[in-house]
Amino acid sequence: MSKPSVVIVGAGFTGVATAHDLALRGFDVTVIERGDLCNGTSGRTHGLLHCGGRYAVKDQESAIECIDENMILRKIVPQVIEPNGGLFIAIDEGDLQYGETFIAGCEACHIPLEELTPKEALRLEPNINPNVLTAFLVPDGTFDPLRLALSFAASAKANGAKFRTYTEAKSLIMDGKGAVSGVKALERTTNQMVELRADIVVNATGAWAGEIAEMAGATVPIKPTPGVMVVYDQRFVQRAINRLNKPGDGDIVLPQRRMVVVGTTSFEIDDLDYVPVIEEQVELMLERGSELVPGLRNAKVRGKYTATRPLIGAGEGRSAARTFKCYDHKETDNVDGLVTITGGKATTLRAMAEKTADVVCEKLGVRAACVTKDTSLLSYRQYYNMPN
Amino acid sequence: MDTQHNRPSPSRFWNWFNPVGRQTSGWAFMLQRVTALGLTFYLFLHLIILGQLAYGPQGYDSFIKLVSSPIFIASELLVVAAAFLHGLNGIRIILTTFGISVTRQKQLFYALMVLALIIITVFGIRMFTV
Amino acid sequence: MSEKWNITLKVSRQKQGEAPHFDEYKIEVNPDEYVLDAVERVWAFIDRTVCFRHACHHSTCGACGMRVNDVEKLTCITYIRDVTHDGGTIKVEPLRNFPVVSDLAVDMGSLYRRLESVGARSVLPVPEAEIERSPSSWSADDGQYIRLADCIECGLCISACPAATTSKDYLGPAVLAGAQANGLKRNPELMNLVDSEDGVWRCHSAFECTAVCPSFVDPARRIMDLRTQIFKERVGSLFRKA
Amino acid sequence: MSANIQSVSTPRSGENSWWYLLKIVTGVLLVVLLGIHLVVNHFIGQHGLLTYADIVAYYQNPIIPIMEICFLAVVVLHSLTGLRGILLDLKPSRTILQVIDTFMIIVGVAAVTYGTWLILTIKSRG
Repeated sequence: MSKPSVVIVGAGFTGVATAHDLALRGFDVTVIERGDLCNGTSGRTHGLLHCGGRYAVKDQESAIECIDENMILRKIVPQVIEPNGGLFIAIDEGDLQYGETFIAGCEACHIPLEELTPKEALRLEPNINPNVLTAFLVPDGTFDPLRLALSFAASAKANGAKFRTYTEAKSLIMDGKGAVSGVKALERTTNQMVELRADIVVNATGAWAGEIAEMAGATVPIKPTPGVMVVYDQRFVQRAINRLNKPGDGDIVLPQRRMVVVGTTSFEIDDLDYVPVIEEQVELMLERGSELVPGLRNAKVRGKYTATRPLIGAGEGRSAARTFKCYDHKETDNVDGLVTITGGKATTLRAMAEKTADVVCEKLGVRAACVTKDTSLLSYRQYYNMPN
Repeated sequence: MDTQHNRPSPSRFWNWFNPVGRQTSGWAFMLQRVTALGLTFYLFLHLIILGQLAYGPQGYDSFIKLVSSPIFIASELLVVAAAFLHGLNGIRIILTTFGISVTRQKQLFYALMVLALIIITVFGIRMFTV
Repeated sequence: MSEKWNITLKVSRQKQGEAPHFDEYKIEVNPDEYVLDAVERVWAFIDRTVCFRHACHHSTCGACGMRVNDVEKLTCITYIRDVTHDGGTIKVEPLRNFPVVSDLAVDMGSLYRRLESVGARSVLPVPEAEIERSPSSWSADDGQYIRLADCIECGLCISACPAATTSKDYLGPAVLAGAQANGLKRNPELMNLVDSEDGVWRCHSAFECTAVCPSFVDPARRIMDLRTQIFKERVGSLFRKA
Repeated sequence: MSANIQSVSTPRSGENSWWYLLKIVTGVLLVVLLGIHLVVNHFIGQHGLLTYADIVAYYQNPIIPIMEICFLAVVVLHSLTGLRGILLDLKPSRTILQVIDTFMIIVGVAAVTYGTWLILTIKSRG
């Protein structure tokens, strides 16, 4: 009996993690990606390994996902993570007031908290705003986006998954009975069309999920919402510094290698493929970021970029839930053979993959348990060590 | 896959001498390599020519007369120049190999090259005026 | 309002089985955008067949290294303003010494494999990162912190190195730097790897690696440090035997 | 950490620290010896050493032939190891490297023998 086959469209975080999960569960997996790994939203994430604190008040489902997945990723892929924790700091009275609900929210989501006096906070992080009123120590972290994806991809490859990069899905192959049975794709390195047949096609294209689903006449309620990030050339802090307040613009300063990344904003766009950086928002990042880390004002901008979040549903920008959804289009649009996974956050990539693989297994009647929680990932460099 | 043109290959040795887009120490490398090849060639030429000495004074002195024309003196100066450029830049490479002046190797290169130019000028004046 | 420049992007093109050539694209850009943005604009608005590698857009992943006007650059942090002028041209080519996958995208496999072979660390304790220009004030117990290594494995140094251009087995600057950062003392088995024909002696002090390194690694300094360490060890062992 | 290190194909020791040390030691000696050689040949007397008679006279000082023979040996060593280093950049196969090495040894020995003979011949003309 041949293995059940799956084609995954998109090699961002969800795509590679789903490939890893399905490969472990014995599927014949092929991932296609129009560029190289992680060239869309995933590559451009700011790299915060969320502890969930950011969502603990308004979006506890996401918060719980974050803290659980945070702990798992630290264990299975330490080679791409700066596991130094984070601080939520209060600068003004409004922040202080938010503190109460924050504590309650974190408790409800089992996010470990340690309250620090301003003095203690400044001893840990001397470069934060000296006027800090109070601070909470949380288990945040930082990761390298590309390498996180490569680690999953390497592990998937080791279990037989194939990665066809620079291969762009152009249309879905329909079997004549209203079900998807494969993908027609353009191999961009040769400019030739290829046909890839599969029992199930997984649409893991994040913010682009609507475009792929539409090829089968299905819909996904996706609202692409970009944000701007600015990078400065000094590592001012060892921990992720969050503003102790409800999520807003420029309220995270994150260390990464020798830099800090300040993010982010939230706006809406029409054209997904190129989102320019809005200069006014760069100014805003400096203004808001320097409230957390005043030294930013004397630092040099090293880079600025936008990334487009795949938000689900009707919520406006920041009020939208940050959780993920897996759609079996048989149920939503009566299109069989197509599953879409989107929404979510980088931190929850493994959980998104688990959910997706569960749906795929159920659809194909495959009984195989998810083991990714306890499977250490290979070195990201192994991705290049294995033939396709 | 026809990607040979961009892989490392002995046939791309001309890239050693391609100065486009390169910077000070890259030029120093080219200088070192060009002078190395030139001086090696000259060394063996020199040894062969000095064989003339074995044939006694007539042969050698008439040969010297032949090479006393300005063109030959100029090429001899070129050899002297190559020797000093190669030698002084070599000192920089040795120092940096032992961790000395690594962060200041560019300044060291300029200083040594100025020194080389002074020495070459002195030799040039001497060779053309006597 | 942001400035607008009209520039020509001259992009090296090559599909598999074809000979490389250049295509020119006239585009309007903001000079304070980066070269990578210009390439992405070409892909998004003019020519969907252009292949290039990119991911993080902020110099942490090392995917977007290219040759820009004949110099190796990490294109996500290279301002258009710094490499051309209004009405000017930017020439973009793939990195040298790596097989071309297509157009500007190269296969970095050899570099990643070699980095793995010397055990180059991807994360390391913060104090071991050798920051010369450290932030004004650091806390006393920074030692407990882990950070991602400086080297982002972008391959610019391999492309710029004149020795790597002919010698396919030369470990190359990034790899030797990785070995140095990993430490010969901690990993004595690295000694035979770096003290070899394809190790530190293939370096001819062109210092191009350090000149193009976008990420503070200073590979040339690390190669020189390895040489010093090797000499100490080799000469020292003579005396120990005696 | 060392457990991570995979075995890679053992590198060929076509070059190592001793080869390099030889190159730089001869290099340092050359800066001195070649300096003397050039100064002597261009700055001694009114015109430098130009005529046959000048050269023969110069070689009568017993230090000079010794120094010149040393100089010859050092310069040949430096140039041949240097040239070998450049050829190694071209990554020759094992066989070709053996041919190169043999060729280098023959040329080196021949050059030094020939040069020594020449120096002694000139000295004997005095």
